[in-house]
Amino acid sequence: MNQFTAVTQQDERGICCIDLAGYLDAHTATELESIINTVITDGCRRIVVNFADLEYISSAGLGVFMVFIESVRADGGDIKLAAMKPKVFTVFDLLGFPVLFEIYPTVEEAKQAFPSLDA
Amino acid sequence: MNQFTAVTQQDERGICCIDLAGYLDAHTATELESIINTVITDGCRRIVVNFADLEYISSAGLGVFMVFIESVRADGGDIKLAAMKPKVFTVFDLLGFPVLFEIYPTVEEAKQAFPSLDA
Amino acid sequence: MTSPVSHNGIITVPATTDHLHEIREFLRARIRAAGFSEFEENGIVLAVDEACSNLIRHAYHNDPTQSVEVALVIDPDVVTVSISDTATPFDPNSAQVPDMPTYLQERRNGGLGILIMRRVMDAIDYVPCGPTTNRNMLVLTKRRTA
Amino acid sequence: MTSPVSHNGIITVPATTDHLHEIREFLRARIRAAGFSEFEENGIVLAVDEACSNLIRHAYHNDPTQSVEVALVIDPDVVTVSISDTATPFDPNSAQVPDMPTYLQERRNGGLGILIMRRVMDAIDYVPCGPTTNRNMLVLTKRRTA
Ligand SMILES: Nc1ncnc2c1ncn2[C@@H]1O[C@H](COP(=O)(O)OP(=O)(O)O)[C@@H](O)[C@H]1O
Ligand SMILES: Nc1ncnc2c1ncn2[C@@H]1O[C@H](COP(=O)(O)OP(=O)(O)O)[C@@H](O)[C@H]1O
Repeated sequence: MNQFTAVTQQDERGICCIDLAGYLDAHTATELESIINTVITDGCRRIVVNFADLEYISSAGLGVFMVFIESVRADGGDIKLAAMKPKVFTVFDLLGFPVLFEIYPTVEEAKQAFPSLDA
Repeated sequence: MNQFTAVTQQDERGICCIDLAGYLDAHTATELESIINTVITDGCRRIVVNFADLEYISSAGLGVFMVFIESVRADGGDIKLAAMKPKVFTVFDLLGFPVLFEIYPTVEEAKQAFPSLDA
Repeated sequence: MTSPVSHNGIITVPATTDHLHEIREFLRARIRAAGFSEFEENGIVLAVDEACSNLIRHAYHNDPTQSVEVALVIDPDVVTVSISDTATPFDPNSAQVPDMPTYLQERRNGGLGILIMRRVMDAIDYVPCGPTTNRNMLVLTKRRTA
Repeated sequence: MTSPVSHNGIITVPATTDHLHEIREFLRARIRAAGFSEFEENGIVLAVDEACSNLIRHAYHNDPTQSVEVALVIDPDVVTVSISDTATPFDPNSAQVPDMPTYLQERRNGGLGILIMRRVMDAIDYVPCGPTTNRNMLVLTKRRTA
């Protein structure tokens, strides 16, 4: 069974969108960590994570975003989160993560929130 | 640790009194069964069981008395029970055993309840 | 959020009748410390003793290489005892219990343990082993009366 | 006296993270069937997942020869999940949990599982192994809110 998938695509504005699906727990978190790591190594600093098909997240999943947020922002980029199901948002909310992460209702809104590159 | 003891003594009227002490459960019930068996094999049919120092009884203990009551009574004798702590009586009572067994407050009363031999 | 004093615990004993005493003492001390009445304590201890006696005698045939595990969880108003084993499943709820007047009249013997469990406890739930585990679990529940 | 439909059960899995999913699904189906809210269900499942993740990662280091046992007992108004293991005892009640504002400000990482357990559950009780058993038991309790 495929418990978790993360698929990355870059748009014409240089924003990498990572579509999550399934269950993000202590088992699958390492997978996401290596995917985000690849995205960053490939030079992207404008990252949107699409949670639309994510059914579950535990603290191991939360931890993945903490690993990268500091350095991505230091480079002038961001990791913006989008389209969470309420049950997933609840976990972020439980620990106050919305203070640190920008969370948008849709992927489109998250993308729009990045300043245009030619600004 | 000695969980259970049963000590037998016969009085001048031919009544065997078995003094129980400790815990009568699925482990120790076989011990009591063999002791009562010996008493009966030795010819006694007037048996008083002294519960004064018995702290506990489970269904395995109740079963021991059921094993012998029929044949002892068929021979004109009885197994009378005496001096139960309330917590032990509760177990007899839970299943309606007082209907079948005579239960006396004291060993003396149980002994008195046997008809005199010369009657 | 955390319970300041816990009376919960597990006891694991070899599947022989000489260990029944330990199970009873284990339960007694904890149920008493949790403030249940002596009457409730005696009832729970008796019911668990009957259940474990059955496991040891009928399922494990006094095999010291097997073991019986008894887990006690005491909530403010309910005591839950979960007895688990890896023997052939046997659901005491499916057993026929004797009609006591007839039983006593006919001077029958044995076959009272399950009846005692039912009379004493508020709920008896049996979960046989299955795809998720090789352990059977018998859950005995008793609510605080006072 | 007997519960007509039981949602109790045990699941035993090897101590590797790929089995966490099975534990969650096991709990979900039963808690839902017992009529608890989706919110309560999600909370309990998350807390147990955190506890089992900790056992598997910190105590067993993903050793597939070890196992984690999760026993679920659902009473009318309380769900009790007992997680047992034979690893080195570790009481999550004794752990320091982070202050979240500081944590987030300093961009720390990890160390949130026990905090989640505490926030979600009503009681966390830990009983280390001892003279009566070689198993540690972590008892997580959640009362029905509605
Ligand atoms: N754990 C068990 N495994 C197999 N059979 C059992 C088990 N528990 C009970 N039984 C069966 O149910 C019967 C009734 O049990 P019980 O009422 O406790 O009385 P007793 O143990 O005195 O016979 C037993 O005689 C036995 O045949
Ligand atoms: N079962 C356990 N055995 C040993 N150590 C543990 C156990 N559970 C937790 N710990 C310790 O407590 C720390 C905090 O745990 P937790 O809050 O769940 O966060 P995390 O697991 O992400 O580190 C862990 O990093 C670990 O050092």
